Amino acid sequence: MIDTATPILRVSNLSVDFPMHKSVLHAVKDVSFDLHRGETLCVVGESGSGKSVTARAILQLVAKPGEITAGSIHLATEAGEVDIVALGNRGSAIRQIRGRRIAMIFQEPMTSLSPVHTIGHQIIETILLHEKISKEEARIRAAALLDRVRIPNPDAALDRYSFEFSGGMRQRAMIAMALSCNPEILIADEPTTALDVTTQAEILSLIRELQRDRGMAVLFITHDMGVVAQIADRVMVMFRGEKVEEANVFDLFARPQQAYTRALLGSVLKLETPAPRPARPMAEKPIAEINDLALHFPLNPGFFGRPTAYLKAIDGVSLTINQGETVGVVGESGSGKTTLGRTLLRVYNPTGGQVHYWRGDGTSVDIASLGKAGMKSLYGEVRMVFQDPHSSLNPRMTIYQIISEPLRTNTDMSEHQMMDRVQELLTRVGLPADIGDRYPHAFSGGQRQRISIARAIAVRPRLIIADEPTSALDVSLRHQVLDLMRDLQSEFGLSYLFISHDISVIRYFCDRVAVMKNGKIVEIGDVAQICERPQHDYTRQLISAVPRPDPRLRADAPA
Amino acid sequence: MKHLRIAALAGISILALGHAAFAQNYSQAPELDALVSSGDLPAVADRVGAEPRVIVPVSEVGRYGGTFRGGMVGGNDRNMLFTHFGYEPLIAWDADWTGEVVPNIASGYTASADSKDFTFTLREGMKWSDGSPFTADDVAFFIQDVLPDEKLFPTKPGWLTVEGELPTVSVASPTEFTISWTKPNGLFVVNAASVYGVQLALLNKAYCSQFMPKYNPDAEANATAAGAADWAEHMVNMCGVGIENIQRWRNPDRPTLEAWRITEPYEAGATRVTLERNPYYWKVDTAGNQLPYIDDLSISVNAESQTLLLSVLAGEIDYESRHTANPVNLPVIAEGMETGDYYISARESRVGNAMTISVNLNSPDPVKHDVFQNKDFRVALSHALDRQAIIDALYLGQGTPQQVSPRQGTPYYNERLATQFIAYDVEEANRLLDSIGLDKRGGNGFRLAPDGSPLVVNVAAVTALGAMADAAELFVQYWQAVGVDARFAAMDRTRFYEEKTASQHDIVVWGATSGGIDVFIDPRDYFPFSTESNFAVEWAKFYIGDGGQEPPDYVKEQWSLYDQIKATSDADEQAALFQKLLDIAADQFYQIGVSTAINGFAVVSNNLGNVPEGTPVGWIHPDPGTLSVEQFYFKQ
Amino acid sequence: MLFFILKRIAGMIPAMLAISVLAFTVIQLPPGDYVSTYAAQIAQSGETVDSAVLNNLRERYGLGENVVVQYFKWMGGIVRGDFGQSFEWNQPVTDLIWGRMGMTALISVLTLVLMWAFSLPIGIYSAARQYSITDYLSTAFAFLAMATPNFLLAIVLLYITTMWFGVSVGGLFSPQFENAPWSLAKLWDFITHAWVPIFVLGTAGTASLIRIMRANLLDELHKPYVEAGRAKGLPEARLILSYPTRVALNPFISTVGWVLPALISGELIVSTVLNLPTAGPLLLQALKSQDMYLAGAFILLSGGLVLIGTLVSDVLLAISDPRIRLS
Amino acid sequence: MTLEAPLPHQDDDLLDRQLNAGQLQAAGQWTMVWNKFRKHKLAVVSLFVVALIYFVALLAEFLAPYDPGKFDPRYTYVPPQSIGWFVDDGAGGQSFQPHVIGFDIKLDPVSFRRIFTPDPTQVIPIGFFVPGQSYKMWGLFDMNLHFIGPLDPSQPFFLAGGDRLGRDLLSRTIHGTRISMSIGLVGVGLSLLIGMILGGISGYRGGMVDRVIQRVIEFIRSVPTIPLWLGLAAAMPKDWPPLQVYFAILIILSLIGWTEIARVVRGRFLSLRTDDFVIAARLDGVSEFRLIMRHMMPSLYSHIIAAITLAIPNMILAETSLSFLGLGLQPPIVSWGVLLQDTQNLRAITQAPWLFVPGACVVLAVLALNFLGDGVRDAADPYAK
Repeated sequence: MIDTATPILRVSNLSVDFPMHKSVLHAVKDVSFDLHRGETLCVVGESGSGKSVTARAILQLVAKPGEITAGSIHLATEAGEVDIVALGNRGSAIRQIRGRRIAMIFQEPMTSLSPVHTIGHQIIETILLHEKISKEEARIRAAALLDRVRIPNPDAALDRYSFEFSGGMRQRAMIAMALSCNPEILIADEPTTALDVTTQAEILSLIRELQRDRGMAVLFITHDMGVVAQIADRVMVMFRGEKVEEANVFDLFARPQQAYTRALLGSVLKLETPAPRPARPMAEKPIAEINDLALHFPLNPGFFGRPTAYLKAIDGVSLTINQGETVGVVGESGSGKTTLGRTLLRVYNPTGGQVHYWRGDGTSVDIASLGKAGMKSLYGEVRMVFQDPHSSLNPRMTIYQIISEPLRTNTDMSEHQMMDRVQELLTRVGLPADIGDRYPHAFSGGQRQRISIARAIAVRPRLIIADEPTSALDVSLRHQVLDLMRDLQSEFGLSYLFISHDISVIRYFCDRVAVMKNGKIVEIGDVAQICERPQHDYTRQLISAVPRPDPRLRADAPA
Repeated sequence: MKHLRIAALAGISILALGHAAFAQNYSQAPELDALVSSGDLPAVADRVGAEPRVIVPVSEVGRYGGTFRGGMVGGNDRNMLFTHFGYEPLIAWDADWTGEVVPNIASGYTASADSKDFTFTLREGMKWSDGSPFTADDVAFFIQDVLPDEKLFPTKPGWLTVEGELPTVSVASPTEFTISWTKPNGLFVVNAASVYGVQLALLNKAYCSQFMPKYNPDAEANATAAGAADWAEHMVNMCGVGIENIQRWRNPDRPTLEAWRITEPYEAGATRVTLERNPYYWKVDTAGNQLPYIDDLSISVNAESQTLLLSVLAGEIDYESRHTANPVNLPVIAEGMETGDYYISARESRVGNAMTISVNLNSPDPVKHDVFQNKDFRVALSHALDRQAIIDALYLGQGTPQQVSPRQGTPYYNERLATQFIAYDVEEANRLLDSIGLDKRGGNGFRLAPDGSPLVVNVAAVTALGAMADAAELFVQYWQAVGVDARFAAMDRTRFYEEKTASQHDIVVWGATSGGIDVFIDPRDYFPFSTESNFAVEWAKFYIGDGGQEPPDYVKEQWSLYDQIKATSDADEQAALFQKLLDIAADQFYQIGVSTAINGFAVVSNNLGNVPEGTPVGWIHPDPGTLSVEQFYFKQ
Repeated sequence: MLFFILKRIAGMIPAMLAISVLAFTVIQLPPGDYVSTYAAQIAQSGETVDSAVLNNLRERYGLGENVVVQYFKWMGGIVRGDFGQSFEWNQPVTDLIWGRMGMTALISVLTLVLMWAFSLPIGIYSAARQYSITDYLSTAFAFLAMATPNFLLAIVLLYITTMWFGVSVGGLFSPQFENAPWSLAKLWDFITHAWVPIFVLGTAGTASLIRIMRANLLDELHKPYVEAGRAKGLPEARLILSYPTRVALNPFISTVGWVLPALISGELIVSTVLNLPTAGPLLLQALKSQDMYLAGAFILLSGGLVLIGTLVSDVLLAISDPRIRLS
Repeated sequence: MTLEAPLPHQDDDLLDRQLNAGQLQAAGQWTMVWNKFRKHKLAVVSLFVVALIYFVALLAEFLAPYDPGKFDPRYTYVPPQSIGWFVDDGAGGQSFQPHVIGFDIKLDPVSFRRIFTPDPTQVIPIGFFVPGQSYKMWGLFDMNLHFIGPLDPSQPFFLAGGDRLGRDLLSRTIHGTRISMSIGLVGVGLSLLIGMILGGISGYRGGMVDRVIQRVIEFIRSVPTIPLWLGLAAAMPKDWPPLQVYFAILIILSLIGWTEIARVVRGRFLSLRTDDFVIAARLDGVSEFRLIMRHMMPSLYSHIIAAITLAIPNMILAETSLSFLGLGLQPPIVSWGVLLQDTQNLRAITQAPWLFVPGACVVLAVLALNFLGDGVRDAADPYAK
C-alpha cells in the first residue's frame, strides 16, 4: 500500500548557521537523515540541540538571521525529487510545498493560531490556498476535519476564535489545519510540551491514529523520552547541532550506542525509581498543618455591590507536613497547586481556613491569620524555591547580594560573616565559591536554580516550599537538582512541600503526595501507594497518561 | 506745511451749498441700469436727491466696477470697517486735515457766538440706503430718544456732554435742526467733524424706532422672540446704535447713509465680510456720476496680521494701511512691490511723538513717589538716552530727536517743550542723579533710593505693540548705564491697563496721541486729562471726578486754561491759551519723548485710482475714510 | 455591541462633567474679567469709562456672582443648549461655535484619516523590511517631523504656497467660495487649500504613528501564529497583511484617544498661523480677551470631541478585535 | 546499562567558558545598558549632541560673544558673517589670522532697509578667549573673557546674523539654550516627581487607588493640551517677574507631563510586583522600603531615564509653542520660543532667514533627545530577550 522503501524526504549534510554579534552559532551541523512514508521519526534532544531548527529548515522557515549554509533536503514528488534548499524561502515553489506536501504543528497552541480570526477562517484559508474548490466545499471539509480531530460540534466551532478554546482544543484545531490539504509529511515541533499530561496523551494518540489512517510520514520533535518511547518508529538523537545517534526506537532504548544517548536515557530512567530516602521516624511530628484552607478571588468586581461569582483557586484544602518529610502536590495547570504554595507564605491572603505552623522553638502559629511582624519572623524558617530560575533572581543584583539578602534581614551577621557564609553556601550547592560578584545572566538555568537553592537555605530554614523547581530544566539536570535538595534535606532536617505537575519527579522525590484538581485535593497518600494503586479516577487518569520511557510497554512492541 | 485754520469761526457759517447739478446729467453704475428699467429702483436723479454732495475726484473721473479687497485682523476688528467705509459725519474734515471743515451730510451749519447753539442744514431729497428720506428727525431721534437712554448709552460720549449735560435738539424743518447746550461747547464742531461725529446721523428713525417700547408696544416681545435679553440688546443687535458697535456691520436690513451696505455680516466666525453699493448714495462726481465707483467690497478676516501681510505681498489686497503698514514690514513690502503690483503711498502721522515715556508721578510707593516727582530724575533719564541710536535701531533713522510736543508747523508747537533735555549726556544724567540723593550704590552697582533701599524701576510695555516693547528693552539698557536699576516688564494689554489705571506702574512706554488739530480733543499728553495721561493718572481721575488725588496748583491752572479753550470758538485765542498750558507742561516735563512721529504709509494696488498722496492719519481723522473712498476706482 | 456602546456612553458622562469643571476653572482663573479687558480696549481709543458703568456691565454679564453659582448657571444653560453670550462679539456663543467647531472636527478627522492612510502602509513596510533603505528613510522622516515645531512648518509652507504657487493666502477657501454653498467646485477649492494645514498638522502625528505601527508589527511578526501561517504556504504579503497587521492594528486604533487631543491642540496654533476658519483663532482670541463663555464652550467641546473620538476608537477596536468584543 | 558515564552538559560547558572569559559575568546593570546602548550608533551621536547642548547652556555667558540684550543700531538685520582663517600679509603671502569681513552699509531710501555689502578690505580680526563685555558667570564671578569675539569689541561680529535691533543672534541663541534646555530638564524633573509618586503608588498599591489615579491620568490625557496651557498661562498674574513666570510655565507644563512618566512607572511597578524575584525578596523578609528602593527601583531607573529623555523634547516644543503664541515666556528672558516669535514676521522668511537659527536648534535638540531616548529605551532592559 505504501512505498516505504524509498524515503519521501532525504536530508543530507544539512547545516544551519546563526551569525551572532562576533561569532557564528552553528545551530545545525552536517545533519543527514531519511524520512519514509508512514513512519514516525522522533528527533530528540535537549534545549539548544538544534532539533527545532532542523525541523524549520525543512520548510525553509529558519528565522533571520539564521541561514541554511550547506546540504540538501530532497522531497520526493510525483515529478521526481525536489531540493527544498534550492527553492529558497520565498516564492510560489516553496509555498506549494508548505501546508500542502509538508505541514507543521507547533509547540504553543495558545499563540500559534491568530487571535483575531476564527478557527474556520484559518482552516478554510489553507484549503483555498492550495486547492481550487469553492468556499462552501472548503467549509464542509473544514468541519469534517474538526470532527475528525474530535472537536465537538464542529460546525459551530468553525466560527469561534482560538481564545475561546482550551489548549488541547486549540492543538486539535492546529492539527486539523495542518491536515487540511492531506500533506504527505507532518512535522510536529514539541506539539504536546505545553499541554497537560492528560491532554498530551489524547493528542499523541490522535496523531498516531491520523498517521495510520493517512500513511503520513511524521517528523516528531521532542525532548521527552517518554513521548519518544510511546510514539516513535525511529529515533534520532541530537546534541549541540549534531546528530549523535539514529536507531530503531526499541534498539535505542535497549542498546544506546553513544555515551550521550546513554547519559540522557540514564537521567530519564533514574527518575523512574524512587530515590533512596532517609528513614522516617516512627512518631510523625507535624511542622505544618493546613486546615480547610480557601482562597477565593471575586470575579467581576464592581465598584458597588457584591461580586456575583468567585474563582475558587483553593477550595478547602487540608494537608499535614511532618518534620523531615517531603510532601508532593501534583496537579495539572489550573489545579491551584502553585497558589496553594504561595498562599502558605501569604503571597496571597487566604480567605478561609488555618495553617498551623510549629516553629523551631516548639510554639505554634496560624500563618493564615498572622500579622506582618509575625510573618516576618517566619520568613527565615519557611523558604521558597521558584519554578523559573530566570525570573526569580534579580538580574540587577550580584549573586552575593541575592544570597545574602535573607541573611541581611533575618540575622545580624556582619558583612564579613555574610561573605563567608555565601561562599560556603555556593560550595555547598556545587558552584565555585568565587562567583559572588557576578550577575545571574552569566549562569545557565541549572546553575541559577542552585543559586536559588543557596538563597533558600541561607538562613537554615525548616520548611521549603519548592514550586516546580525542576520543570524549567532539561531532563539531564533534574535529578542533579533533586539530589542536591535531597542531600540538603538529610543535612539540615528540612521538610519540603514539593509542587509539580510531573508525576515521575514526584515519585522520585516525595514521601507523600496530594493530588489536586480544581483547587481541591482529590487524593492524598504515600507516593508508592498513589503511583501504584491510585484510588481516585482522576489520579488514575493522571498516572496512566504519563508516557513511560519504555517502548516495550507499547502495544506494538515486539514480543 | 499748509497753514492751519480752525474753520468754525464764531457765528459765521462758512459752508456753502454743494454745487447744484442738473438732475438729467446724473449717471449711475451699469449694474443698476437693469433694476431701474425694471422699476425695482427709482431713477438715479430721484435717488441722489436734489442737492447731492459733489466730490472732486483726486486725479480723474473714474469708471464703475470692480470689487475692492481689504483685510481685517484678529477678533472684532470692527473699526477697520469704520475707518475705511464708515466715516460719514454731518460735517467732515478735508483730506489734508488742514482744519477746514467741509459739508458732508449737512450742507452747512452755523454756530452761535457763545458756542452754545449749532444749527445744521440738511440736503433736500437725501435718502437712506432703503430709499426712505433722511431728515432732521433722524438726528433728533438719536439726541432725544437714544442718547439719554441708560440701556442704550450707559456711557455718554464725552464730546456730547458739557459738565454732564446732554444736548437738546430742535427741529425747524425736515432739513434744519439745532443742537444746543446751556453752557458753551467750543470743541463741538471739531469733534463733530471727527470720527465721533458719525454718531449723529447713524440711526434711521423709521427703522430703529421699531425696537423701542416707546414707539412700538411689541418691542419687548419681539426682542424676546429674537432671543435677546431685552429690547435694548435687540435694538443694539439690529441697529448698532454706537459708532464702534460691531452690530453696525451685522444687519443687512439696517438703512445706512454710507456708500456701501453690508451683505455678508461681520459675525464671529465669519471669514469674509462683503458689502455692496448703496444705490441711494448721495454723492456724485464732477461729471454727475453717482458714487461710489466700486461695486462691491470684500474684506477677509485674518487671524493674524502676518497672513494679511502675505495677502498684501501676493497682490490680493487693494488698500492696506491699518495692520501691516509699519516700519518693520516696510522692507518686505518694498521688495514685493513688483510681484504684488502695488505701490507705497506715504501717509503722514500727526501724533506728538513716536512714543511717550511716562514716569508715574502718583506712585503709591512713598520712596518712588518722591524720586519720580523730582523733575531732575526725569531730566536725567532723558539725558541718558541716545535718541539718535534708538531712532536708527527702531526706525532706520526716520525721525529726529524730540520730546513729546505738538508738531512743528502747527500753531501749538512749543519749542521749549519739544527740544529741552534731548542731548545724549551721560555725564549730566549722572550728575543730576547724584544731586538728588541717588548717589549711593548697592552691591549690584545700581543706585539706591535716598533712604538706602534698592530702587528698582519697572519699565512696562505691551508686547503686542512690538516697537514699544523693543524700545523699552533699549531704554532699560541706557538707564542701567547711568546706574538706575531699570527692568523691562513685558505685559499684555489688559494687565498693562489694569496696572496703570490703578497707578501701580513705575514707568510705561506707550504711544503719543495728539500733535495737530486734535490736541484739543485729546490733550492727554500735556496735562492730567484722562486716565490715559499715564504720568499722573490719579490727578486725572480727580479731574474727571472719579476719585483720585488732588494735584498741585500748576495742574489746576492747566485745567482752568483748558476750560477757557472749551468756552471759546476763536481759534487764535484757543491757540494762545494752549501755549500757556504747554509752557506749564514744559516747566513740569511730565513725559519723556524720543523722536518726532514716524510717518506711516499705505499699500495701494497699482490698479486703484484716485488715491491721494501724503495725507495725514489719526484715529479721529482715519485713513482712508477721510480720503473719499467712494471715489476710488479700478483702472481696469 | 449596543450594550457595549451604551456602557461606554454612560462612562463618558462623568468625564464630560470633569471637563466642564476644568473648562470653567480655566476660564475663571485669569485675574480680571472681560469687563476689565473691555475697559482697557475702549480706553485705548481715547474714551474713558467710569467704574459705575463697568459695574453695570459686570452685573449684566453676571460676572459679580459667586463662582459656583456662575458654574451652575453656565451648565444649566448648556444642558438646554445655551452656551451663553460672547461678550466680545455680542452674539450667543451657540451661533458662532458650531460652524467653527465643525470645521475643526472636519480638519481633525480628515487629518486623522490621512495620517492613518499614510502611516499604516509605511509602518507596515518599514517593519516588514526592517533595516532596509525605506525603513531608514521613514525613520529619519519620522524623527525629523516629530522634531519640527508645527508653527515653523506652517509659516514656511504658507509663504511658499502663496508666493510660489499663487494659492490665495491661508484660509480653507478662495474668496469667491468662502460664503458660497457647497458644490463640486467648492470642494475642489477646499482640497487645494486644506492640504497645507492637513500636511502641517499631520506630519508629526503620521511620524509617530509610523513608529507605533512599526513597533507593534515588529512585536507581532515574531509570534508563532505568523510562522504557522507561513508554514501553511501563505504568500508573504498576504500573510503580513492579514495576520500580524490585523493584530498590530488594535493598539493602533486605540491611539485615537491621544492623537485627537494632540490634533486639536496642534490645530489651534496652526490655524492661527494659517488663518483657518476653525475654532483655533477664535479660542485664542477669546482666551486673550477673557471672553469666558466663548472660550469655555470651545474647551468643553474640544474635550467632547476627544471623548467622542475615543468612543469611536473603542467601538472600532471592539469590531476589529474579537477578544475585546467577546470578553 | 551504566549510569556512570559523565553527562556532558551544556551548562557546565557554559560555565567553563564564562569563567575564562572573565568580563561579561561581572557586568552590572549599567555596563549592560551601556553595551546595548552603544550599538545604537545614532543614539550615541545624539548623546554627544545633547551633552554639547547642555554644555553650551551651562557656559552660555562665556561661550556667547555678547550679552543677549546688547544691541547695535547700525546692524539691524545684519546677515551672518563667516570666519576666515588666513589674511594676506601684505607680502603676497597668507598669514594665520582668524577674522570676519566687515560690511559696507547703505540705507535703501525706498524700503528703509540697510543693505549690507561685505567689504573685503574691512578685515576684523577675531580671537578666542578674548576680553569683551563683562558679565557675572552663573551670577557669581565677575568675568569678561569670551570664548570667541572680535579683538576690537567695537567691531561688528555676527556669526549668526543680527535681529531687528541689531542684537547678535548667536549670543541670543546661546543664552536661549540655557532657558529652553533647563525648562525641559527642570520641567521633566517636576513631572518626574509627581509621576514617580503617583505612578508608584498606583502601581504598587493597585486596587482602588490605582483605579482612581488611572482615571485621573486618562482624563488629563484626553484634554487637548494647548487650550489648557493657554488658559493656565493666561491665568498667570501678569505682574509676576519673568523668573516667576518661568517657574510657573514649568509647573504648567509638568502638570500634564507627569502622566506619561506615571504611566511608565506604574506599568513597571505592576509587572514587577508580581515578578518572581520581587516575591522572592519579600519572602526574604525584606522591608517594604528596601523592597521598593533596593529591589524594584533599579529595574526602573533605565526606563525612567528613557521616559525623561523622551519627555524633554515635548517640554521644549511646548515651551516653544506657548512662547510663540505670546503666552509663554516674555522678553527680556531669552528662550528659543521667545526668539522664534521673530519668525512670525514675514520679513524673517524673505529677508532674514537666519532668524530661524533658534528653530534649527529646537529641531536639533529635539531630534537628538528623541534618538537618545530611543536608544536608552531599547537598552533599558538589557535582560529582556
